[in-house]
Amino acid sequence: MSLLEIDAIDAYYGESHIIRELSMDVEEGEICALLGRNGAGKTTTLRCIAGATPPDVRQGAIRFKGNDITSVPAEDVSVKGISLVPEERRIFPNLSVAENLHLAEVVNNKSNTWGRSLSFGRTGMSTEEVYDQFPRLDERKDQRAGTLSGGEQQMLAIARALKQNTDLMLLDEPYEGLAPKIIEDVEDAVKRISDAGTTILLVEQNAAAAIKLADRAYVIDQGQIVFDGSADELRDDTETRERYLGV
Amino acid sequence: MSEEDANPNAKDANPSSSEALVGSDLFGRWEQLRGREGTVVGLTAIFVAVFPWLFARAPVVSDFLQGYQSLATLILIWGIFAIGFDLLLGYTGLLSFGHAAFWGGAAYASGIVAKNISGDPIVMVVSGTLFAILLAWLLGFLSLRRGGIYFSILTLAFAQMMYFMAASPLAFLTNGENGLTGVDVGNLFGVIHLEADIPSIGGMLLGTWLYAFVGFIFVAAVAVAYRILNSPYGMVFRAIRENEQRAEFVGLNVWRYKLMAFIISGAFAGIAGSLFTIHGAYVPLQSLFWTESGDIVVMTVLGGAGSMFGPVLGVGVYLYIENIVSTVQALTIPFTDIVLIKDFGFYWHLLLGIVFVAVVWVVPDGLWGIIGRVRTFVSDRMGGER
Amino acid sequence: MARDTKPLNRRDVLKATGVAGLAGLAGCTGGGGGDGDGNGGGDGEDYPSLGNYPIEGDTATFGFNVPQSGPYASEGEDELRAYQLAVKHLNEGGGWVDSQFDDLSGDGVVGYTIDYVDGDTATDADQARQSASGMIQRDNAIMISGGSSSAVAIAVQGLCQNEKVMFMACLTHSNDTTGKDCVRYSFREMFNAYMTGQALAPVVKEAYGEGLKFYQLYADYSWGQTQQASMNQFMTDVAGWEQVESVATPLGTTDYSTYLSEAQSSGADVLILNHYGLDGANSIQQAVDAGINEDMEIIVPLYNRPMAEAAGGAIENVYGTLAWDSQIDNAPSKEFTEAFQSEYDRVPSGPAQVAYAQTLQYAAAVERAGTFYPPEVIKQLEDYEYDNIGMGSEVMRGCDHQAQRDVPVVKGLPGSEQESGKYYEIVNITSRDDLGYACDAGPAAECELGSYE
Amino acid sequence: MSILSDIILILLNGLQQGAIYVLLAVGLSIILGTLKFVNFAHGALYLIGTYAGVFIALNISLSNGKLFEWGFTTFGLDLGFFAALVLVPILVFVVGLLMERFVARPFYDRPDTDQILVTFGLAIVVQELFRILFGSNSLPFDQPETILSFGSFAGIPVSGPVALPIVGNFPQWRLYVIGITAVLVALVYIMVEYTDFGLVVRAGTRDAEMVRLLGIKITRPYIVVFGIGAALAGVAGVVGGPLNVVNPTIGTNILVPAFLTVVIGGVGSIAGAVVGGIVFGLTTAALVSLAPAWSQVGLYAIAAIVLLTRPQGILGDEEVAP
Amino acid sequence: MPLLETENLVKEFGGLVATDDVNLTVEEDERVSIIGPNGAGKSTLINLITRRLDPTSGDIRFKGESIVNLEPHEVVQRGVSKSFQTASIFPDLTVRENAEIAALAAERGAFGFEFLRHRDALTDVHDVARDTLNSVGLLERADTIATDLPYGDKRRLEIGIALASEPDLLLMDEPTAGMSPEETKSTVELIEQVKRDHGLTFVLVEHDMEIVFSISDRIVVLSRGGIIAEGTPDEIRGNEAVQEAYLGGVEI
Repeated sequence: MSLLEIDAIDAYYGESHIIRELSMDVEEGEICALLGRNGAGKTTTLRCIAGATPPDVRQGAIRFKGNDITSVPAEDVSVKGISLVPEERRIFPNLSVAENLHLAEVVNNKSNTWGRSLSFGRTGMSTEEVYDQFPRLDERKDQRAGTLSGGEQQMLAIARALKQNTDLMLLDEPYEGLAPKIIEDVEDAVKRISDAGTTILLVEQNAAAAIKLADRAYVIDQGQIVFDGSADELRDDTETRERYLGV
Repeated sequence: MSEEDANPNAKDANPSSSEALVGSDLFGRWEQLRGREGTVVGLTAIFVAVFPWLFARAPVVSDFLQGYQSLATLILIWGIFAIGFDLLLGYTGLLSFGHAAFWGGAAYASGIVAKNISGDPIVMVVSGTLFAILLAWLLGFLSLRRGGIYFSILTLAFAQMMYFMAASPLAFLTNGENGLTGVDVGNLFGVIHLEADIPSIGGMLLGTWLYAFVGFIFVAAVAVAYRILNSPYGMVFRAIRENEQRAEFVGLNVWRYKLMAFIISGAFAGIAGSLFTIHGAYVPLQSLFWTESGDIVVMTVLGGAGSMFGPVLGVGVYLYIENIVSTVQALTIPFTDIVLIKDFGFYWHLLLGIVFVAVVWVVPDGLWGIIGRVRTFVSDRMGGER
Repeated sequence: MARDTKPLNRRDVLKATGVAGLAGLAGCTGGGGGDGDGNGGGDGEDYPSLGNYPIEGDTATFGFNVPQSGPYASEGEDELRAYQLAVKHLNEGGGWVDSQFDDLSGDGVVGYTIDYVDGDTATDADQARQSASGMIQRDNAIMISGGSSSAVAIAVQGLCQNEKVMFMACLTHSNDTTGKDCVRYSFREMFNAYMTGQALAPVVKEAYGEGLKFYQLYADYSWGQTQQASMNQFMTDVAGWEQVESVATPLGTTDYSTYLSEAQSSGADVLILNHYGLDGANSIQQAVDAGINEDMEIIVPLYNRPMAEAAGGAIENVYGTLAWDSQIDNAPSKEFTEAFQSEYDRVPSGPAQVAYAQTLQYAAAVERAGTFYPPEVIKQLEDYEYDNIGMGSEVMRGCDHQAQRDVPVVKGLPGSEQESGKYYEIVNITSRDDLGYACDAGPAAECELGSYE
Repeated sequence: MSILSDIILILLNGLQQGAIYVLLAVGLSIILGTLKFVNFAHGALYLIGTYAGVFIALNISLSNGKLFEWGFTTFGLDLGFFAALVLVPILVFVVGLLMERFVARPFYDRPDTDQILVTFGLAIVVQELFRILFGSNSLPFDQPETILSFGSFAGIPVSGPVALPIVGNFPQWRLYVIGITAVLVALVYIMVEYTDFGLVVRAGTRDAEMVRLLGIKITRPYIVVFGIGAALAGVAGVVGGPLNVVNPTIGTNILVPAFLTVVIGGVGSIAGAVVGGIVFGLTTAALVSLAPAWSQVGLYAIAAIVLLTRPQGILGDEEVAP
Repeated sequence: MPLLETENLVKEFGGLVATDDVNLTVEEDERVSIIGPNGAGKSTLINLITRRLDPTSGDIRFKGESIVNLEPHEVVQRGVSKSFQTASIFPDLTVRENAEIAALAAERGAFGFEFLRHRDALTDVHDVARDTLNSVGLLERADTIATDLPYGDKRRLEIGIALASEPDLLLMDEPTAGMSPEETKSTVELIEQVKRDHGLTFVLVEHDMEIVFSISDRIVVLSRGGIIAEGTPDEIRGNEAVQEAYLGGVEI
């Protein structure tokens, strides 16, 4: 059984039919890349998995650890162990770095009643561990997150996901708008997370960077999977690359 | 209410009816007719002509309705106000909470003109309306800079400013709290005393010259409003309501159209406010208070914002409940003496509030929308039998 | 306005169709009274039709337009009780009809049974006019009475003048009602702001002494303005006091703390709060909370019951005037209080007495005139002298339709001594001789009554 | 009267008038800011709070209304003011929860105008219900003589005047109004700034979906926000009720100034509501001193000017995305 | 003289440079596509040209005149029209009215005082609206309420509204986003037909490379706010900088 199974889903934004009978699997422990040009349906796929609405999934099923999560609300999907690091990071600019991180563990905090109570044994990374991983965030923990640089914000978004109780991390365009040097830092972070046992589904437009990290890759175009194989296979398949990813 | 039964077919502002029901039978021809401007105005005129008789003097019907002449006049006056208000709320999608400024402002302006310059009814209407137009231009120019709730609050703030100005700093003009008394309304065309009854059959139908005067202006207001809705403006107003940004991006100067909607709406309020002064020969200070703005909102929405006659229906229902149902002492089962609710009239405002909430909640197109649906249902049935 | 000219009286039709209309909405029940004994009529021959005259059928309808919602509803309800009592006495005898009004028989008025309709003014001039015009046009009321505010009374009496229907003003205290806004068809039993100043001055002078300084706050509308002007005039002229300052408080003020603070530090000895009703309850309550009553004496020119109820103990030792009170010790007052109490089991308020008196006064004038034809009734009321309603010997002056009468001056009781219907003690009844003004002076100078027809 | 005492009086009077507006505006503002819900029935919550306060604190005598007709001539629990101060917020909190569930929630996705209309209608219904039950005349809501009295402890006297330096006598209760407001607003501020609950609310105001993606069921804190906003309006009714007469129109009468307070201060921030209320109160007090006849006109003019020149309100900057 | 040119156009949001010194020229009758990876600044550029956003610096000229200080509707009046990424239509109006509104603005200007003129008398407006609906294939559905149209037809209507404004330059923002392959195909046909019939100049922002390469005369590639390449489809296809921008710039 794969960790995540997507079985022929159709998803719509309002009346726009974005995802068409898309099927894919993510195996436990791997880094799986989902590639495609913009507008191809990558972000929509991630949002379907994370339970965000819109889009709404009208056909097919999404299973996580064998359980159907197709129409489970976002907050419950998160609690089940899927965390989304969304496009453009979506950190909370008006909160401090520490508050941003704390927010991710509010749900795990037994003293509050706002989230769903948890029966999972495992909780996310502790704050100390996170700061160990991302020392820059430690330095800036009292700063308002809106004042961080783009790379720092991306680190914060990833760190926030780590603080959740994550088995599957959905990374949506983590390199977008970052300088090459910073991209390397993010790559390192992703590798570390993967090495620590978290499964990662990585969405990127920057195919090269993604293939470098990934074990396996899917290519999506017009809401459908057009390539499915190992990262190496994709690397060798020039035609697919140029047709669906390049120009 | 039977005054509405008189014209359930004098219809919507939307002439290009989506139901293309064209047949050679009578019903089909009727459907064709009802959209036409002349038909609408004609039916309105017929309605205006028989309304006071049905309401206040007809055997059985008026005994049942308990209507009276001056309320009939008042319903038409508020009806003009509501038609204008609906141009703004229903068609352009702007909720003003300060239309008392135009209604009351025009009422005061025409009253002050009557006291100091001329009591000629036409001069009063013209001066009150001009004042309302100028005021609407100014307040619209300022308020339309903000959208949504901020627009509503701005209009409210401006209208309240007018109220407090009339209450005290301008009391030398407005007579403050006591209201503007001693308004002498002159004769129409110098000869017709408005308070007098119309002789012969005209009097039997219309009652007073005042009603005839108001009724004439009401029909004219319906004709003008109907024409505006069928002019480029009507289309642009609805376009702004539907999708303001798109309207801007097809090259329309949305801001100026909104301002025009505001001014036109203010002008209707002004006509109505001036007639209100002529009707009562008196201007209450409350005519500027924000509850008056609230009343016109309630009336319009109750009847059905975004339709031509819905707001007039809303006015009728509101004023009927306020003035007639409120005096009913016991609600009884028809034709018996069994009392269902004692002191029924005492609950009139509560009743109105509940009906209003229900309308907003369940039928956003108001009572008129309900009538429309019943009509569609019936016409579908009739169509189905063919 | 259009008159109902069809032969069948609409109210009769109404009764015939039952208390309920088809949808059950039309169940308008009036007071008592059937169709009368059929002996009336007769008086339509001599006079042209005017307003709602002549009356069709055997029943004459009065319209009682009182606040039934809004802040003065309790006062309005008490007025309505008095009106209902008056109608009952007119038709069946009892109360002053038997004891004080020789003109009245207790068997209807000039052969007509009296019926009534009531309406709600909500203390809103606009709504009051709508209500009154319904009574006039639909119910063919021959006389309207009511009011619990000057703006309402002025608005309605203007309408009545236009409609040629008589208006017997109940509680209205503004100078304007019988001053610049006076009309031929309206009569006022209640005294006005001007007379309040005259009535209070000698009393407070005696209570507090001469040579004091006073500070006024007044509601910034016509009643408040005229009230503060007359207080200034009479406190200065009669009591020999000196005004420090007079400050307007805008309409709609609910928080007087800033005004009161300034009054407090002005060095004045007396604070006059020219606020009526709930405004008055607010300002006096706030004045007491601020401890002003510790350093200054407070005067409230005009009391009413809702205000006293709302202000509670704050009115302790505060002087003011009052329309009438059940504690007044004379025969008519006692008789009215007894009649009212036996009917309703409660103590009548001042406005109730005015309402009752005005209704009987009108009916008596109709009897004297022998007709409901309004100009004749008006002529019977103008300059009529009477001494039968418990306020001494009075005259209803012809030049401005203002009753010349005594004015009771009262002092508020402490909260602990207050009980339902009893909030003040009577300290003086200032005589009519010490009050009033000539027809060419004071408010009357501005009055033009208008035509009879 | 010296200029100094003038100024102090304007400050004190302005603060205490502003205090009531602050209590109303904080609730109105956080509901508007977090839930994007325009609540024209907020005044009705104030009304409910005031009447509940009268009912709990006192034993009043009624003289009209249906309750009176049904035989309730005297009415109330007579538990004292402190009990009202504690119980009313709880009661109105519950009313707020019900209102959120049954009125606000169906309208979250509908336009502003529909929200305004339905809550405006609801305000009419509530006002009329109170008018019908309690009558339309005013109830006396006396200021408490003392607060915190229980058992043998007589309590702290709060009514009547207190002598202040420079300005002389000042109504003591009004100082308590300022104090109670300050304490409550501080509590709410602490709750919003320093608790997990507040963190969720602040984050949710900015990006509710992201909060949900973090596993937090955002609707629960939102409902609580609505309840807290309502409870504050209820408290305003209890502490503000004794300052004025109590009748069924007080709810609608206070709504307009409360809304102006919100927009002056800036929607969505507690600090904005506080600043808005203080500015509104001080402006009123100052205008009343300087130009009484124009004070109301001036107040609305100032509100309009703020709306036109600074639509985000005085403290609205915080809420503008970087 | 180019129909449209931007000169050193810069737009910053806070510290972020969304449009970086862009010098774009579009000649009359030219079909230009703007492509680029996510966040390249395509939408910002379009929004600057339609005056929905104010540039931080630089100039935009249309037919040789600067339009930087104009209101959006004035830009439309000059002849720049835009079709939106989603179906931005007037949902409760009929299809015909949707087109008429745009035609009204084109024929009668941004604002007029004809509020007492029956719109049946505006024959010019009706003609334009009818022609437009005909050319987008919606004439038969003219009396349908727009919201009742299927999605593909709504998008056609969207394009129809833009065309009824009688533009000299049409900016199309992802005209096929969210369409089924069949809808996409028919939309491409529509664009080509419009190109034939109206001889329009247009600027297309599109992700679907097939469409881009098949209908463009020239392609402009944006990345990180700036133009990194422009040229004919063939030139772009082989351009390394472009491949790098899309595929990540790392040797594979």
